[in-house]
Amino acid sequence: MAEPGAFRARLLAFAIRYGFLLLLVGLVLYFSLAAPGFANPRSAVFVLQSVAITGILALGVTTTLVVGGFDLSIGAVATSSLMLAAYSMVVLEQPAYVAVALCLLMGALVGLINGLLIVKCRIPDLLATLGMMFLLIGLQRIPTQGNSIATGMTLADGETAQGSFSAAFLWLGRHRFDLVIERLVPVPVVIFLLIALAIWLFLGFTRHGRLMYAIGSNARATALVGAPVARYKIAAYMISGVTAAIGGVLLAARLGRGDIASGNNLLLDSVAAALIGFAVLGAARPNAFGTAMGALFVGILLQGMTMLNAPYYTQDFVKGAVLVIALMFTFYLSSRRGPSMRH
Amino acid sequence: MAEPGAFRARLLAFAIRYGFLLLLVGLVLYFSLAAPGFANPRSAVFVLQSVAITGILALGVTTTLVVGGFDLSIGAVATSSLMLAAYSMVVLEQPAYVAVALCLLMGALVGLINGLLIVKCRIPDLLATLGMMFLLIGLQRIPTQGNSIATGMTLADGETAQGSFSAAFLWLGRHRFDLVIERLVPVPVVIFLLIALAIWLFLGFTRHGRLMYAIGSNARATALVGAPVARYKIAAYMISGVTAAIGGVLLAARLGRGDIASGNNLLLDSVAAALIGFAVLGAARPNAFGTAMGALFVGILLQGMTMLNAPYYTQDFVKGAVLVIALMFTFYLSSRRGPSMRH
Amino acid sequence: MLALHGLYKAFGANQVLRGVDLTIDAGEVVVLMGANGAGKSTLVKVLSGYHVADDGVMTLAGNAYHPVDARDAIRQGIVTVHQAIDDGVIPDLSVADNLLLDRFASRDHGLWVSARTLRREARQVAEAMGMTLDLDARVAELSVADRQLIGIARALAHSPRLLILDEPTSSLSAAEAERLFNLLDRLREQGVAILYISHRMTDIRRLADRIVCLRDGRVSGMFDQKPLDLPGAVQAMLGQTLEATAIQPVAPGPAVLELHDIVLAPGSKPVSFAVGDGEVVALTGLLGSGMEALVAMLFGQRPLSQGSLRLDGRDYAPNTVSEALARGVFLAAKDRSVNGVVADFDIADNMTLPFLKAFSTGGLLRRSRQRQAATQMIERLGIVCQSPQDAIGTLSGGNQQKVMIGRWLQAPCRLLILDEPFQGVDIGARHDIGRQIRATAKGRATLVCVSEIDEAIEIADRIIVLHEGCIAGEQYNQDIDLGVLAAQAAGHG
Amino acid sequence: ERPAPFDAPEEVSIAVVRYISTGDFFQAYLAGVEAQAEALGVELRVLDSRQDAALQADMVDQAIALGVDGIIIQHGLSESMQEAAQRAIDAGIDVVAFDVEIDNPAIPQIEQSNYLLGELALEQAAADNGDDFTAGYVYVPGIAPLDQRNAAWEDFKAAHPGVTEAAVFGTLDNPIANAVANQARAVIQANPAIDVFFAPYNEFAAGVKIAVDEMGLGEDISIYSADISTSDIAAMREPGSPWAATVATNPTVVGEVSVRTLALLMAGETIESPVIVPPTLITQDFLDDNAIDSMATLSEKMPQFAHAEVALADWLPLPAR
Ligand SMILES: Nc1ncnc2c1ncn2[C@@H]1O[C@H](COP(=O)(O)OP(=O)(O)OP(=O)(O)O)[C@@H](O)[C@H]1O
Ligand SMILES: Nc1ncnc2c1ncn2[C@@H]1O[C@H](COP(=O)(O)OP(=O)(O)OP(=O)(O)O)[C@@H](O)[C@H]1O
Ligand SMILES: [Mg+2]
Ligand SMILES: [Mg+2]
Repeated sequence: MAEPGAFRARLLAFAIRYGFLLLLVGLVLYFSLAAPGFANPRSAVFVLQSVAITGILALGVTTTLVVGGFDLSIGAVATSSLMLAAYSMVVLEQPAYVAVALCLLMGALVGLINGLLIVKCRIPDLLATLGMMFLLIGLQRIPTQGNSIATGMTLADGETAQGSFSAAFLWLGRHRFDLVIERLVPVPVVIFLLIALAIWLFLGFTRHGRLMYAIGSNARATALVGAPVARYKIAAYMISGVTAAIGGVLLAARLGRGDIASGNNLLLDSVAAALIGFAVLGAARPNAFGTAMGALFVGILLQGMTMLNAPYYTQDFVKGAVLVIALMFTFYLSSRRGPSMRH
Repeated sequence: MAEPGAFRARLLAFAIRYGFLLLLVGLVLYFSLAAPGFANPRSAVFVLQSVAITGILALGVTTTLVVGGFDLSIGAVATSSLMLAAYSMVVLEQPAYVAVALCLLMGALVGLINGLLIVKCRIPDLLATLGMMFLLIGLQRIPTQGNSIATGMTLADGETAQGSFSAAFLWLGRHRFDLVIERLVPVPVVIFLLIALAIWLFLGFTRHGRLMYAIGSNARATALVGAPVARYKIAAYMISGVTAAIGGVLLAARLGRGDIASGNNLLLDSVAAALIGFAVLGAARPNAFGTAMGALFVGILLQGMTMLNAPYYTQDFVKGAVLVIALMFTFYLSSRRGPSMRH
Repeated sequence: MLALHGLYKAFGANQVLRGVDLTIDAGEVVVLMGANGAGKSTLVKVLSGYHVADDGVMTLAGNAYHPVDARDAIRQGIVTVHQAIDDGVIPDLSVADNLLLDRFASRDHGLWVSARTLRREARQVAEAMGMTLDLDARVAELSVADRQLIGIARALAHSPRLLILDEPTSSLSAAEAERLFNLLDRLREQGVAILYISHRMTDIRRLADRIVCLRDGRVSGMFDQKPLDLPGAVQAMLGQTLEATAIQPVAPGPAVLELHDIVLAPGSKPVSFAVGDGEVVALTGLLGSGMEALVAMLFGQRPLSQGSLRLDGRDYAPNTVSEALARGVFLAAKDRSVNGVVADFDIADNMTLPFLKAFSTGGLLRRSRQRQAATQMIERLGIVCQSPQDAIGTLSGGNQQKVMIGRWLQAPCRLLILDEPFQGVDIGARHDIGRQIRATAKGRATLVCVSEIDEAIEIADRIIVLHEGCIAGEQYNQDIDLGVLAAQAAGHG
Repeated sequence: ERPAPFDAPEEVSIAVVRYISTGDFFQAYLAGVEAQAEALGVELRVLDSRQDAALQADMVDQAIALGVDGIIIQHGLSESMQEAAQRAIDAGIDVVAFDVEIDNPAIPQIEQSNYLLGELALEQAAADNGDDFTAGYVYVPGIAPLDQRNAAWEDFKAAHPGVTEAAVFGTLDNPIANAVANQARAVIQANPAIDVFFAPYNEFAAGVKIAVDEMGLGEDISIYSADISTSDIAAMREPGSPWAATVATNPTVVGEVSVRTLALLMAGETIESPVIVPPTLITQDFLDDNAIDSMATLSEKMPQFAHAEVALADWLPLPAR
């Protein structure tokens, strides 16, 4: 009687491991058939482009999830970085590299403060980063009294801003590299893929990454083998801050304007991507590959539905439904595999 | 040498216990002096009224935090309830009590599904409720194709909606009870206080509440003393769903219209209130009294700042800053008191 | 190697270490004995850099030693296996990762983790300890014993100057413990200094070169004359002599629990026995003996595969924990930190958790009655604490264990199952608990699962030895031959 | 006979690339676009970027890739849209833009003139309350239409020195009406002198109205706003409602005009940019006098609201009404 049992167990293991990826493939096939124009390289790049910024933020959140934390401030860091980039070029009339450097610095600083609040002051992660979120949402609007930043805007002292988004900066958001087809792959996509690769390698294949996972699972035990737990936690928040700042820079470069209303959905969408990542390859824990797949999944879904002319609210609904069903599937199955998967 | 040490320990204990409440009192005193019109009974009632709905939602989140969970769907449940109430009165032409009953039922059902997803399918809380959030945001817009609901609106079949918000329903949002001053205390405030009282008693003083805290701390151990852990968890999500639905009903009754809204800010504000509650009386864990105080705190802050004509973005900033500082204070101090306080 | 002088440590008003003087030489095993709450683990945590001493001098090989954190201590060659098993393992990582965790934390390790080297090195570490685990398994899936072994194996692989082991055998079987002892022998020969903490006399007899007794935060005795004076050491650590109370087996009343043809392990012979009213039966056996399965069946956590159970003459087939409780079957589970302790609660809430209904009127809990009941139980079991409102996390391990036992002694029951009730309990407290269990045994059947035969003899009227799901021996607790029992447990009966 | 390409309309496809879609205005706009497209018999694709301006620019590229013949850009940021729009022009696609400045001579702008919207409402406020009043102003900077309406307010203040601005407040926290109601109440409490609110966005006005009602000051305070929806009509007509007037263009009409402008452009006609859809003043009295209770009856009773005499041609069929 062992045969069918073993077969079922193998089937189950297969479903847990590849279920989500199969769903993704199925989705792509379905849209390719149902939505004319879906299946072509431009469309694929388009999907990547549409998830690049969310994906970058999601990779940062993943890092904080790995050490058992959570970063609610990423959306606000990204929009702050967007405003800071615009402010430093348009109002302060700085060149592109200064603007980018300032943004990265700001992201690192916010991450450092988040980390210190959590590690030194022992404020629970959700709380510290929620506070930081409100703080940044307010802060980023103070220099311009809540106005968007664009060349020619009137400043508080009555002057008009003379600076502008430099071409080098806009290149970051708008240039496309040739790949087979001319002008195919936009810079943000390349940056997204590079960051995904870096974080995937870092978390999965270096001793630091392994220790970060250990901290997320049992911080005390990790401290007792001599790992600098506090420093790793702070590092995770700094990574998250910097990636969010990169996301903000790319957003600024794509928009060409310091728009205060942009970036509202970044937090929720990137959290969704990171959490969907749990279901990929049956990991049941935060992981960079899963996060990238999660971001891609949401991108493909929205793209496909847009091409099928589905109204915006059905997209939310389907996004939620597919998310719940995919995860039900993975987590339910892996809980059946044995007591190993804990929630 | 024991004397000064003991004194400092007592001072520390006092600061942890009453620091936040002192801050609250200080805030009230400051605004009373700085903002004309702040210190009078009507103003106090206004503050209560403005936090009633967020407060009710926050009390629901608190319940899920107690069992070690988290409910991201409350904002969406509240707006769904808002739309459902409007739909059932305006389109389906049902009386007020049917509308309210439908909303409560919907809230309970969503809570049940959340609970089942978490308990039976083992989906992590954040994930399950995030999925539910997207799902509801989409779902609530499908019946009216994304339109707000109002008497006289044109329906999909070309007819006009004839129903309207009944007076009894509007009473829920608009009636004021006499208390010393005539027409002073609005119904939502009374409902908020009643729910706060009920949840405070339930969590703090009944065996069910105690078991819920036990589940949040060690679910396995609690299961081994015979407590129906799954049922309590589901109950927590159902309480959260129902309170969010009540919040939505009160919102509908206040607005008198079925407006499209995402409820994201409701979510964030009520999460903030529940998390600030950790700092109240040095509890360092979710608790209903703290949540109510947290909601009040945010309400007083916003009311006072608005009266001082502070622009909206400084309000976000100050909200974040005060939140971070208050919590730094509490958590830092309680971590110094000894390892007994865990985060 | 290591010398301590005048070490002080207090937690708030609780002065735990009050001037500890201690030296440990290279190539020596010093056993530290002390009652629960004497301060042993606190001393260990000071040595390993987890706590900072309030006062005192420490020198390591002649140099001042003041570790700032665990990392610093490890770098200076002091490696510790902590008492709490969960402080030694990462549940969500694989066995291999866990075995090499400290190497990841060292700067000497290269940046990259290669799956192949990881596996090879982990296998070496595991084999040194004689472990045959699947290296890819997640540690969360392993038994407590395996988890404890992993923590130990990792520490031993470290070639430390001073190795500290805080109750390393609390969850190990005799065979596993023996493997550990052999390894310690080898390290001792290599000149490693070893500080060993245990409540188990077998361990102490087997390992100790010197015994140091700790009482109320001070060294209360030191024994280095061979043969070591164990009774003297016990007296020094408890401050009183411990009269060996020989058990007088009571005649069992009518059968309360009956097992009929229960299969404990797949393919093994069915088991039948009965436990009578007032009787205390100890079950003992090695890993895989089926004890765990039996407990799970009795407490409604695992369906009966075959056969039947009867309780008070009526059929008994619980499907859930609450069904078991409703029939008056109580279980004090083993592995208290996972299965028992509610860390956020105080003693009173922990103690009364199963009976909250009895402590409430009209739906509301009566705190005063909870406290009253807890205070009584604290007195009955001699739990060392300041008040029933102490957070449970501030108690020493042994005292937490007493709270867990006390939890189930508060209400009368038909069948009381105690699974490893003496885990981490000092010898004096063991007597206290044993006495309490025997004193209250009338009116119920009591089943005690212990892996130490010594412990079985201290408490039971009758001892049943299990081996691979079968009864390998059964004996009344009178004139027992320990050797025979041990042989039966090992399957050579 | 229709000009090419509308002689074979079933082979024509157009796309509307939206920046924002949540809310009645945008929903009604889309309804207008759909109705006019159907009347023309062309295929319509809706690309919705959910307030992601960068995505909106990509969606223009996507529309190009899909081979549509015309594109309507609905809202968005000029900076992010300029290049994408130029790419569409380069691909030989006709483009029109609604309420977003693209700064491209090839792209006709369709506007609902937010400045005019604000100006008309303020003129009514001055007509009702004289040149001396104390105002509360609801404004969130950084949102293009609100910024343009703000310009009207700044000019109005300069022209009416007797008008005091006692407080500026506002928020876009969701649900907006609820959050604004909380703020407005604090503002009234702190500034009892306020007798006029300028709330140039219907969600703001709804919030202020709730606050005024809750404080029982419906007789003492008047609200002037912009935009309108069915539920706003009900709110304005409540007995004792402080909501005195609003100025609005009919979003459905704007949607129709957008498609018609695009069609004219595709048919090769020259378009005078900007194409302005004139706003209409709607007072409480007018609603009461004509017993108007919905957008539908408002359209019946106010022909200039139901239909705009812009972007017309003989061959261009209008949607059935
Ligand atoms: N983190 C802490 N905070 C407060 N009190 C503590 C803490 N850790 C230990 N204690 C107290 O210090 C005393 C000594 O505890 P310790 O754990 O050192 O005992 P032990 O000798 O190891 O006992 P056991 O044999 O039970 O493990 C106990 O009274 C305990 O309650
Ligand atoms: N959940 C399970 N599913 C299948 N087989 C099991 C399960 N649990 C235990 N077994 C098998 O039952 C037998 C008895 O295992 P059990 O864990 O009960 O031993 P034990 O006596 O409790 O050991 P220990 O000394 O570690 O307490 C073993 O052969 C084991 O493989
Ligand atoms: Mg100890
Ligand atoms: Mg076992």
